[in-house]
Amino acid sequence: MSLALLLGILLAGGLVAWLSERWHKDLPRWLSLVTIGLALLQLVSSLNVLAPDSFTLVPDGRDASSWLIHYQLAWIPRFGISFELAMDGLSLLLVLLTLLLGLVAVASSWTEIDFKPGFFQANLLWTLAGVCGVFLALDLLLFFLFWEVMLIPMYLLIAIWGHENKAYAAMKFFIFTQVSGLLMLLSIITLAWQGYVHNGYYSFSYFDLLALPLDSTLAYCLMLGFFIAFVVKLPAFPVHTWLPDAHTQAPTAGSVLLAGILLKTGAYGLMRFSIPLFPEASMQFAHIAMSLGAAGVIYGAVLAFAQSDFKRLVAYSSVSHMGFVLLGLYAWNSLAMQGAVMQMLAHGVSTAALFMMAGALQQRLHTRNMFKMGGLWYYMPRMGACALFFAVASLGLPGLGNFVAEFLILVGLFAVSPVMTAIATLGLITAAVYSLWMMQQTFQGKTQLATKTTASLQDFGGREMFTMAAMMLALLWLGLYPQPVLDLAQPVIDSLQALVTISPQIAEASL
Amino acid sequence: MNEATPSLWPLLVYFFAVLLLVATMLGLSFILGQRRGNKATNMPFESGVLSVGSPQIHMSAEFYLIAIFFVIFDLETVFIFAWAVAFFELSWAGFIAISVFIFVLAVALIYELRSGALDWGLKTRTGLRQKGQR
Amino acid sequence: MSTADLLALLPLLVLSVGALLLMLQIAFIRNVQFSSALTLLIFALAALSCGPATDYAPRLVTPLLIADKLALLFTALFCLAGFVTTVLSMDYMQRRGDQPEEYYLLLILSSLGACVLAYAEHLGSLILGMELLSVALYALIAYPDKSILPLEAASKYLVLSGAASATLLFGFALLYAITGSLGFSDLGTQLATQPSGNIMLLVAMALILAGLGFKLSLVPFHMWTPDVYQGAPSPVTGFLASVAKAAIFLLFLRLFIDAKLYRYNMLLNCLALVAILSMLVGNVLALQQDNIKRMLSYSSIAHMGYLLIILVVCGSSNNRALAIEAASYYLIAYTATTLAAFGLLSLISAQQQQRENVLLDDVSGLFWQQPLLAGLMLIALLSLAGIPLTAGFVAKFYIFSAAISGYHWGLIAALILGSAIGIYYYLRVIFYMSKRNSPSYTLASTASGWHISSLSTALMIIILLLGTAPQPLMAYLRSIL
Amino acid sequence: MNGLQIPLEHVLIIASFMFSFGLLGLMLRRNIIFMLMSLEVMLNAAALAFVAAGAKWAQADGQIIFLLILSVAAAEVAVGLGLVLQIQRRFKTLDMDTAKRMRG
Amino acid sequence: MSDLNTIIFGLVLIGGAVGGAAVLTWFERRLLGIWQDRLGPNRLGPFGILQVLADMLKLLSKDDWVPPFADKVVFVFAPTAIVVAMLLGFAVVPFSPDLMIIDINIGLLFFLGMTSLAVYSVLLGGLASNNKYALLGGLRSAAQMVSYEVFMGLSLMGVVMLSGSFSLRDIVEAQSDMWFFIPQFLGLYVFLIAGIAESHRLPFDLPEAEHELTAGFHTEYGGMKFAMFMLGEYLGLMLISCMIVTLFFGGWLGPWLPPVVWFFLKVFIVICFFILLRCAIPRPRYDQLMSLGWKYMLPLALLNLLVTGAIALSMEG
Repeated sequence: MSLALLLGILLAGGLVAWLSERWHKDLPRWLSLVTIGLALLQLVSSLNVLAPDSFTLVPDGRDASSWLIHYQLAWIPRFGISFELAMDGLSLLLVLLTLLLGLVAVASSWTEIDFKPGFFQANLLWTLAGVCGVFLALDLLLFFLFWEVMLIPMYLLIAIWGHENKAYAAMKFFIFTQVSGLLMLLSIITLAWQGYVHNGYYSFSYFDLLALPLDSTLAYCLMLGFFIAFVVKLPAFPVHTWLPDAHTQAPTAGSVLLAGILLKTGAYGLMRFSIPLFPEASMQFAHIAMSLGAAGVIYGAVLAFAQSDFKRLVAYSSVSHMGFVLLGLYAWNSLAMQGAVMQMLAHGVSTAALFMMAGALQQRLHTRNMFKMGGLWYYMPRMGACALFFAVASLGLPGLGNFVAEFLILVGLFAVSPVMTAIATLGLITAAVYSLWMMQQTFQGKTQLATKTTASLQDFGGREMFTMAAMMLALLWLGLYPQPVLDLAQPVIDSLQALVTISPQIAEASL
Repeated sequence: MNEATPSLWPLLVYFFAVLLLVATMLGLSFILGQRRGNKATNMPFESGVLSVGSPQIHMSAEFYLIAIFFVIFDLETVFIFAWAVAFFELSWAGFIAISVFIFVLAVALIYELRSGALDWGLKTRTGLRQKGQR
Repeated sequence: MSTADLLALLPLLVLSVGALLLMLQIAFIRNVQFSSALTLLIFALAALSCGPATDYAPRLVTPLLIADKLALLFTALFCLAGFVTTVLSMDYMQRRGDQPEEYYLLLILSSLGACVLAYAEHLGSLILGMELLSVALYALIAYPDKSILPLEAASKYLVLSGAASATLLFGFALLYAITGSLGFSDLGTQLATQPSGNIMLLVAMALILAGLGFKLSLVPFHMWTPDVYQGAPSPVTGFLASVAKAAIFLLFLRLFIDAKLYRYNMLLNCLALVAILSMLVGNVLALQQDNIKRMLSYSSIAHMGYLLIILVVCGSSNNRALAIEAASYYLIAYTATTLAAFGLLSLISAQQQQRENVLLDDVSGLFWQQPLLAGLMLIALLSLAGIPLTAGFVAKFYIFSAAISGYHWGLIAALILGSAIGIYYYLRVIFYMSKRNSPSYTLASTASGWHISSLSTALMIIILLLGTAPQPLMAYLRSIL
Repeated sequence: MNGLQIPLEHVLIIASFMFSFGLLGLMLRRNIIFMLMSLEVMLNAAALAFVAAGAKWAQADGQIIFLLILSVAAAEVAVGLGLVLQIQRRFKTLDMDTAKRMRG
Repeated sequence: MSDLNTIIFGLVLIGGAVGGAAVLTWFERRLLGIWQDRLGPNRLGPFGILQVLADMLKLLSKDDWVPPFADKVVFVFAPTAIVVAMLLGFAVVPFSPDLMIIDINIGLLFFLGMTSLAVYSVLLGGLASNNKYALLGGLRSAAQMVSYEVFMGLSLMGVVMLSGSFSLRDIVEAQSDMWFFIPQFLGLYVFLIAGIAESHRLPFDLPEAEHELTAGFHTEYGGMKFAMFMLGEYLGLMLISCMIVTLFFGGWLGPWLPPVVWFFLKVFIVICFFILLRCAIPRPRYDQLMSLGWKYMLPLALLNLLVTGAIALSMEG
């Protein structure tokens, strides 16, 4: 119930924010903050009642009662579809990330949005609600529902408040995810039909479908359906093309949400559904998935280096970083998976910060072209310092969250495939190149800007510094004391590994 | 239909005899008729006035209306024919059914009456509002 | 005819008597407000009367009509659709300065035709229903006599729909010659004794398929659809696209099931082919349209293609129940959605005297000027695209389930491809609606009024309810099938 | 009238010819009146086939359907004639090729 | 009756009908003359009866002219159609229990069909002439005939209901108790008016409309083709009279005298009635004529059906 309340707060908050626009232009963003705060409060209070040790217990994946919170309400009994929400450590981490980045997004859009601020905040909150729903839903159809529904407010965010090429970007984003979503729907229904054939009753519940005996070819196809949907969202190498456009054209808050949390839904999906539902098929597929991940790492990094657009650069760096997640997940050992989880969190924070930076630059300079910047440190030292911090975070400086994540992934991966590890490490090096190059172009060197512009430049104000500081703290915490996070994710990973009997080495050895 | 279906031969012969008669009449007049042609013979007759314009004049819309009404009402009568011939077999049930049918027909007729569709040539239609030159 | 028989036919009787009453009213008191109010009342009564009639269902009333719960459900649906169309038309016609009392009469008659089709169990009722529906529609389409497009549309529809009827009838004549029966289920039993390779039978089926294909605007026979949809006044287009299509599809379904046409593999293959073609061609052609009405018309072709999948699924007996359930749900969802979509168009195009067209530019910025209407349009379009939380999604879910249960992967592939293309053009409209225009730009439409707002809200709620709480309807459908 | 009993097949063949001619006419003629006439021919072909089939099975159903088809045809023609009048008035021609304002 | 006898009777019937029509022209003129207190044709032969022959010779010797601006085939075909249709109509008339060319079970429908064919003659004649008067006249008469045809059929349905058959012989036999003009006086009234209008006799000869459209649809006709239109009209008059007798006045039924005599006697009286009607009633305006049909006759015919049905069923019990 508490989880449903969480979603309810976000949805209702969106509606209220929309309506409040009539009274005052500034009201929506305050309401938006209050809503997210309330949601956080609700989350914390619902966790408070749990016994402390339940966070570290290894839950039995097939037993609903062993999850932290589980809530189920019959919705469409005709097809055994229920309103089933549940939370374990993984979901908890990601929901927390979502809500925190939601706060960041609101902060980043504080002065940017003039046109219909109420509706903007409403869409933002609804996106958050959709994403939280994705992280919490355990009924496959409900999951799909949230998966699709979160796209609509996101689409509107890009289509209405986006930049010059918004129509194309919004459309591309929507169609990519939607079409892959249809494949997933097909897989879900087929899976449920198999369940019906096998059990004699319809059910879309995760627990009912988890241990379904499937024909191996069918399982492989179904797995692909899920995999494609998730990998498009992730995004992995061949299907990433929507991402640079969408990220670039979205308003700042939209980019923050997209990069910070929407991408994580793909990784979460792989981890929660694609692999556990079809373990054998996934393991057969692992080497392909890992190759895709490695390709993404390199490809994203190389393309990031070739960009002149600040946001595009960050966007391609996301492709590169999410490649690590794919590698970590399919390496399928405890270390690599921990790394993947860490990467999801750390990348969420660091990229969100970078996009916020990009938004701030765009707002001040009305351009995102890095060749037209340069020497900004002199005019905006605080901003420059922040930029530097997040740039080095993104290239994986030890002591920050990204380093921990990438290190764990590489270590885990090495046990499985040294070649992949080598390739991925190359990605780390290129990351350093483009991050520093970015710093160089924007903040160092000689400015390309007209004096009229530079004269009116404003450095980060209190609100922006506060947000940045919070994110820096988060990254530092993740980098210096990751243990609580690892502890929270560990039981989930253990339980997942218990589901899988074959390890990818065998699969790769059979190549 | 089973009892003594009548022979069709007399009808056929009769038909051809009729055709023959008509042909004879036309033929005789063709042979016997005088041939005379003067200047005005081959002009359309318009009471002595020279014909102006094409004879393909616009017909007034009433003719179309009549044509449509005929087609529709004549078909309605076909249904009544079918009932009438089996009148006693169908008894009251048939009577009620045909009453409903005729009632519907009557409503349509009343509607036509009131909307002025049956008023020939007069433009004082109670129903249709004046819509230009209709 | 016993009392129970009459009660089972109550909705049809209400509509018929209503049509007569309305006719008398027009004859004696010409008043358009009164006529429209009476029409609304008749539709409401007819829809309500489906309730008591269900107590007597299922019941074969004469060999012609079968009053089962499915028929009654759809009768109620058609009456409600008629109600909605009436409300939309009131506004539409008023803006054009027409005083269309007879328009409402025709509307009732064509709804009656649709309801008869829902009841039809025999060729006789098929002819009656189909022609009542179409003939009234010809006149409805041509009704706005001040402009040219409706006239063109009506003449085109008249000729092609007439040809379709003739084709269908000829096919039935051949079937009758083969079997000697006209009732659908009777036909089924008689056909069972026939060798399936009979040439005459094949010709008959081809003709019937072609005729129904025309009426449903399936792909090789779809040419008329965009022109007619575009030229017709928007409320009528909505009615045509929703009620007329649903009624004919329902009939097709009944024929297909009762006459056991699913036994013929060749027919199933043909249907599958037609379905795939409709899905792809409809969606691809819709992509190229700037005129929203034409776009929606092509999309309706595609939707009919989706529906045809169900008939193919009916081929195997295990999944037939699911398939029929799916078809019913889809038809209901589709009717509500289409009405909503065209409803909005009618409100937009109402302002422009001579134009039945609504171009993408006409809805530009609608979101900011008419949030309610735009919201309705948004939901309708999302529903057509099959996005979750709308009726369209549950409908598509049903089709997916049905298709998967029969393992028709080819059809599913086409369905996915079609939906994918569909998303693009639906979204394009949404994008235009959310455009920010310069302040000097004013929108064509200012249609408003409490009846429009409440109707839009009601439609919105219905579509969302069908999408979020489909269980009651699903359960009802299950219980009656 | 036993002497004049005509085999079903012959009637059906005639009906098919009528139907085909109607269809051809519908497709080839551009004059709306002739299109309507072709339509009537098609409908009548179907009606004829029904009568013939009814005779084969010695049922009255075929003839009843015939009546229904006649009514249908009448109704279509009634509306059709109304349209023709309007078309004549607006386009000053009955050629349907001129009535093509919709494209795409 | 054997086929051969029937055929011979048919040939006699044709001669008789055509001859009768010819004599009728003379008879009508004489009777009208007497009625209007003048003599009528009385020079040729006894009572001027040879006038018929003279007219015939005159018509035969007239120019067989086909207008060059006319649609020639249709122009020639039009007058023949009415003669053929009307003569065929006689095929089902039961002159006596045995004396008829064919006794089909749909005799009445056959009769209705044949009379409605006459409309082609008028319409085609008008259209083919390519003359404005002819066109207008043709259209008018077509509209008139077509309108009256609707309830001509309807008015007879009362008779069909009571006798339960379309066969004319059955209908006559059903009248052995009571002639139908008593229960069906409404039907008779409507049928009478419709019959006059169908054969466009005075007072309903609006199509010919000599006062406004010269001669209506046969403006351009002359000679034998004109005569055939006239012949058709008189044949129509006779046919309608025969039908009135058959349907409402018991056909051949009657005491003492042979059936055929009864039949012709009755027909003679009806024809006299028609002729006398001509000089008794003024001609209405065209719009009045159409109104009369649609607004009064059609409802009356429908009412007749309902009343007949109700009464007949309640008497049946």
